[in-house]
Amino acid sequence: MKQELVTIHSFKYLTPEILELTFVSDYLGKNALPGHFINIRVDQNFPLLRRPFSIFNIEGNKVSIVFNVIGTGTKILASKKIGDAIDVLGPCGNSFLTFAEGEFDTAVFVGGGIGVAPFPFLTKRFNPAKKIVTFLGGRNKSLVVKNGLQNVKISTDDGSEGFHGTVLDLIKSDFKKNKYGKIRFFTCGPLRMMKALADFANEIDAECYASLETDMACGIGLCQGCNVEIVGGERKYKLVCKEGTIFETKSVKLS
Amino acid sequence: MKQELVTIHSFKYLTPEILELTFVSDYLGKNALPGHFINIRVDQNFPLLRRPFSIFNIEGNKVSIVFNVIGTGTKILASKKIGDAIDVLGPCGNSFLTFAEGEFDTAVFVGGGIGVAPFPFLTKRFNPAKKIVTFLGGRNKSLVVKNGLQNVKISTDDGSEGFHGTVLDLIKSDFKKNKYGKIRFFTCGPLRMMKALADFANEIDAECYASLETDMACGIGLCQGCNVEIVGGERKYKLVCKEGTIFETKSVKLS
Amino acid sequence: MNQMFTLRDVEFKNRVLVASGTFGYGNEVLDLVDISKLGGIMTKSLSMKPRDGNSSPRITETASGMLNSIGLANIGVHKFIEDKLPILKKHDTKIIANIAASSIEEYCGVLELLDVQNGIHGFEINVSCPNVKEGGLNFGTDPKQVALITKELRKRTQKPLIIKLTPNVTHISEFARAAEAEGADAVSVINTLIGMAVNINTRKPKIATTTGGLSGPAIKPIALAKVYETHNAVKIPVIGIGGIKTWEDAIEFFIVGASMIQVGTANFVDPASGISIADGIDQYCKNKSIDNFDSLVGSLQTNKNVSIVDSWL
Amino acid sequence: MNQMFTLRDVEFKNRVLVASGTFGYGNEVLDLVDISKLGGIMTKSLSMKPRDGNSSPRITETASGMLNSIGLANIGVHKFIEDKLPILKKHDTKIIANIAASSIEEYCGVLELLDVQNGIHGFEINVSCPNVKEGGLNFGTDPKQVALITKELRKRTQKPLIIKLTPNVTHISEFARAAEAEGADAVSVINTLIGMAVNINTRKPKIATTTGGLSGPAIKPIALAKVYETHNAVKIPVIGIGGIKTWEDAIEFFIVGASMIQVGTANFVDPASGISIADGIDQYCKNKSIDNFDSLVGSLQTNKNVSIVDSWL
Ligand SMILES: Cc1cc2nc3c(=O)[nH]c(=O)nc-3n(C[C@H](O)[C@H](O)[C@H](O)COP(=O)(O)OP(=O)(O)OC[C@H]3O[C@@H](n4cnc5c(N)ncnc54)[C@H](O)[C@@H]3O)c2cc1C
Ligand SMILES: Cc1cc2nc3c(=O)[nH]c(=O)nc-3n(C[C@H](O)[C@H](O)[C@H](O)COP(=O)(O)OP(=O)(O)OC[C@H]3O[C@@H](n4cnc5c(N)ncnc54)[C@H](O)[C@@H]3O)c2cc1C
Ligand SMILES: Cc1cc2nc3c(=O)[nH]c(=O)nc-3n(C[C@H](O)[C@H](O)[C@H](O)COP(=O)(O)O)c2cc1C
Ligand SMILES: Cc1cc2nc3c(=O)[nH]c(=O)nc-3n(C[C@H](O)[C@H](O)[C@H](O)COP(=O)(O)O)c2cc1C
Ligand code: FES
Ligand code: FES
Repeated sequence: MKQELVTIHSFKYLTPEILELTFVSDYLGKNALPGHFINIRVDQNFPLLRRPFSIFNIEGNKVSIVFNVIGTGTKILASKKIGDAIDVLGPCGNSFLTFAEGEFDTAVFVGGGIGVAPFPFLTKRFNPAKKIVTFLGGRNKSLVVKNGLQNVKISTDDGSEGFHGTVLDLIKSDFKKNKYGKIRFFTCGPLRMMKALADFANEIDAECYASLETDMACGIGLCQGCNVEIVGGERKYKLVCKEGTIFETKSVKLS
Repeated sequence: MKQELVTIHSFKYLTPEILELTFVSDYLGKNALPGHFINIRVDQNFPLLRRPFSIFNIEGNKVSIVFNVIGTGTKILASKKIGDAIDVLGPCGNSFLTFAEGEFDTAVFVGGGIGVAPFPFLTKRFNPAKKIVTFLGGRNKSLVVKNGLQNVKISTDDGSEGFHGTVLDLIKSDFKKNKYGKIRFFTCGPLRMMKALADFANEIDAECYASLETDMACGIGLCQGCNVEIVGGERKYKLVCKEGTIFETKSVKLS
Repeated sequence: MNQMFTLRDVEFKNRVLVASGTFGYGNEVLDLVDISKLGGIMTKSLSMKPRDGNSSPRITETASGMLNSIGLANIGVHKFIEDKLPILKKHDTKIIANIAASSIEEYCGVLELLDVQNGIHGFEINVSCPNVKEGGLNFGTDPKQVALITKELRKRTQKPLIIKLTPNVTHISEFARAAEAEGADAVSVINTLIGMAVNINTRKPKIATTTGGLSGPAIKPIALAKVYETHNAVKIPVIGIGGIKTWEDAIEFFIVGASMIQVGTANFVDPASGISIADGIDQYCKNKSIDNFDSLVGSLQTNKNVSIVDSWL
Repeated sequence: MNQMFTLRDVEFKNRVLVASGTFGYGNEVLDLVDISKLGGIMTKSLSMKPRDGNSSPRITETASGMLNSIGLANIGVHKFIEDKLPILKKHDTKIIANIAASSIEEYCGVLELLDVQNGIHGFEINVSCPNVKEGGLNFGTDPKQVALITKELRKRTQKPLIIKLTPNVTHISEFARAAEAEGADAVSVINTLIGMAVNINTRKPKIATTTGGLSGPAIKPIALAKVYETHNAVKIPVIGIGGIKTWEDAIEFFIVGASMIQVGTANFVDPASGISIADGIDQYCKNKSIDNFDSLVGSLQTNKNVSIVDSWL
């Protein structure tokens, strides 16, 4: 883990609402893994705290994130210029790859909204022996990012693209048609979606690994602000930023 | 007085350190007078308070200010782009023109550093029957702005341009050489400079009008934070933002 | 939905007031703000004699806030009645006279002079004042003094009597209860927090009086907690103040128990913010289809399975 | 110039400490920060038994600040001694054990276990804790309890004993005097201020425990005023805490009377900020040719012709 000033290399709108920000970092280029996040200080004064972003893609020393403007921090980030320096701390958290080995044939990636962020990079680095299917859900088409993914199936709440409904309904109907052998879920997105998916995974008893999101003050285990309640174990909580962000859904209370 | 969102028309570096920001406002173009200031909200969140700036020039509906980056607010202002909207409140304060009539032959403008700001616009609108001489003092040449002024004489603390020394020494030596008839001083700049000038004005018993600067929370008479102690009168203080910023130096305690 | 609120017989057209000392005397902004769109105006604190106020500098900016030490500079109650009230009267809004004093007698005297003025709709009492008899000890930090002030003033007016409390105490609820017990119609929470700032080059305080009152968005979380504590302690309405800059801020205050709110420091940045806040509140209520405003007041959904013992550790 | 400071026989190499609960157990940041460049580390508050802490959410951001309600989650004193202390010991900095407890017996028990550890250089006592015997009433808001805790702990250690005071009281100086009278070597000022924030869509508090502790730049002016009040009330050193993010902030605290300072929330944004602050302090002293640090401490140049009565009105 390292704190460094990196230079912004480029901006690119992947959809009318979702922006990809690429910066240059030899260190992260070498050391960041799929599922890791970085913590960005968007301004010296305001907002006070860093903002966490999943690593979307890495090519050599070009590292990128994707985001949509939802508040103060993302607004400031979107207003930066190419060549500007930003203060980045990372890589933080654990990696999906830790859970990519073992007894399954098909890795099913399930991304909700901006929760798609970690999957292109995961697709790139995933165990080639495994088959990959990707399900994406979004409120509407301008919130769906398909770049760098494999076998993408899309659902939107308003039907503006792909299946009209929730991503889980899409998955269920798709699973009736197609056979993927033994599957394992990897998901990131809204809590409600991940909880529904986790329940479905239990029904069909597949393992499910979810990248959780909480408010974070530090992102590196200093503040203990990012607790998630765990199932069993002698401790009641774990830290999302350090012991996660990725947990097997069976092991945590999603609520 | 009006609060309006105006559009930035252009930026121009008048010296390596001093930036002119021009924006479009029909209202200020018509109603602002020399010596007035405007109060700019540089950001929605941080810093909290507006920043006051003297009106540097007006051409039709093009209104400009000049500033150098000294802190948070001016840094943000300097980072704005052409076409950006800024929230401007003004015109605030009184005008030098109120004191431009009466028994004198020559108006002597004395600007210290960025305190030159109001004088180009004042020069443009000043009573043509009067002669104008302008003395400028700065720490070094990159802090001296000559644009739009008449009969400019310059002093710098480091001698990098014009007379090597304080603007007051320059004035004194100049007055030995040249005769201006009955003079009246108009000044804006560091308090120490204005105080020295006021004392000199008393010696040669000339009237002296100074634009004062204090920290301001509102700039329009709401907070009473900008008090200056006055000489005589039944009240002890006046408000710089509303009853000034321009006072006859005899009437206020400069300290 | 309408935001109307009644205190005694006085009807405020909406829940947004402007805070004392942050709106001049109301006349300064007439060309910028249509004050008839405000629920009411709390005047600058008025004392019997004019007060020059403190020496300069009186204000300084801090992170998301500001410090002030104006020293209750004001033109005095007589001049206010002569020069300012006639102007304010013309506008269709409620004028609440805020009173500051250094003795109980002075509080009573100023109130009596104003009580007979029909342009004055009520009183807000600033108890964050030095009690000269007690060597400058602050009235606002002694529940007995707050009770006594309330009692004496209650005797002297039938108009709404609002006690404005200082947050610089251990349990603000004690003070609210004291005011309630003596017949106050409402309490205003909060006044400024004691703070200071230093110029590291001159080693002088950034305001002349060394310490000053902290206000602005920085204090909003503290103000919300004080309003919440007060709302849970008394039955009379609480008027929420502290760092309110947007309508979202105002809604937070209503949810924790404020019946009305005041906008202070935000007026310096946007003198019309009170009006946009009132509009925003309307919109919020429409969108959430809240048609009885009181169902919003104090509607905080606390986490039941948390014992108060654990709170804020 | 050197910043060395001595408390009892313990020599801190500089005036910058990291605040309890904002630096983990010190081991989390070893690859980011050379902790041997810090004057010292205040550990996360340690209790006798491990504490799970409060439910989630525990933190939320506010204007130039944050609220937290971690609930003193910690691994317990035993596990700290086994797992963490051995790592911290290896580094050339001072380790001050911060202790939290819900009874005086627990305070004493935890201190005794740590007092015999040679890696522990001193103690900071977090008195902002609910006194279970008194139905959860906060130790830190009762001067008698603070005196009692200090007295009992002083009997049990010869190492530096620092009492960390809460700002949520009317007169913090009372509490500092109580600690001084019972033999405390220093007081830390301030812990967090009680605050809250609300989600206006769910109407739930933004942290599970409803109220939480406010920290960060927003509270710096309040912290400075509390340090100033405390410095004027006691002779023992005051350790300044509250919103320190830059070396300029730190200098403000020294000028109002802090002998050392602690960096808290700023560590979350920049874990190495303590080190840059220490460097900045060195530079400032060089530039101002201050060669005796104590000449800076409490060197505030107040405005003589201002009566305290007028202050902060
Ligand atoms: C581990 C981790 C990885 C993340 N990766 C990404 C990513 O790759 N791309 C991305 O766009 N975002 C990501 N996020 C979320 C991102 O950090 C937040 O969207 C961001 O902090 C919002 O900051 P802001 O200042 O723009 O919004 P704020 O001004 O902080 O908040 C604006 C509004 O958005 C709401 N809000 C704030 N944070 C969140 C949140 N996390 N989720 C939902 N609503 C929120 C607030 O309640 C508020 O109403 C991630 C978060 C975590 C914890
Ligand atoms: C009536 C009036 C008219 C003004 N006109 C102009 C103008 O035309 N052009 C211009 O450049 N400036 C002008 N100023 C000053 C300008 O408003 C300040 O420079 C500005 O507020 C600094 O803001 P900042 O956020 O960049 O600096 P801050 O971050 O607020 O301060 C940064 C540093 O500068 C110091 N500082 C802050 N304000 C001042 C000040 N007023 N004078 C000296 N040091 C200060 C602070 O103490 C701090 O050390 C005027 C001020 C007033 C009151
Ligand atoms: C410059 C200034 C002057 C004030 N003067 C008064 C006053 O005269 N009487 C009073 O009761 N409160 C006064 N206050 C306190 C405000 O009314 C309000 O209680 C406080 O500022 C908190 O609200 P805010 O954060 O919205 O500003 C003053 C506040 C400021 C900033
Ligand atoms: C997340 C968090 C956890 C904290 N935990 C503790 C603690 O365990 N014990 C303690 O005495 N203080 C604790 N504090 C208070 C800090 O040590 C410090 O007193 C306070 O945050 C003010 O300083 P700051 O503004 O620099 O953060 C905590 C503060 C924060 C923000
Ligand atoms: S965010 Fe601070 S410990 Fe996880
Ligand atoms: S700056 Fe507010 S009254 Fe002058």
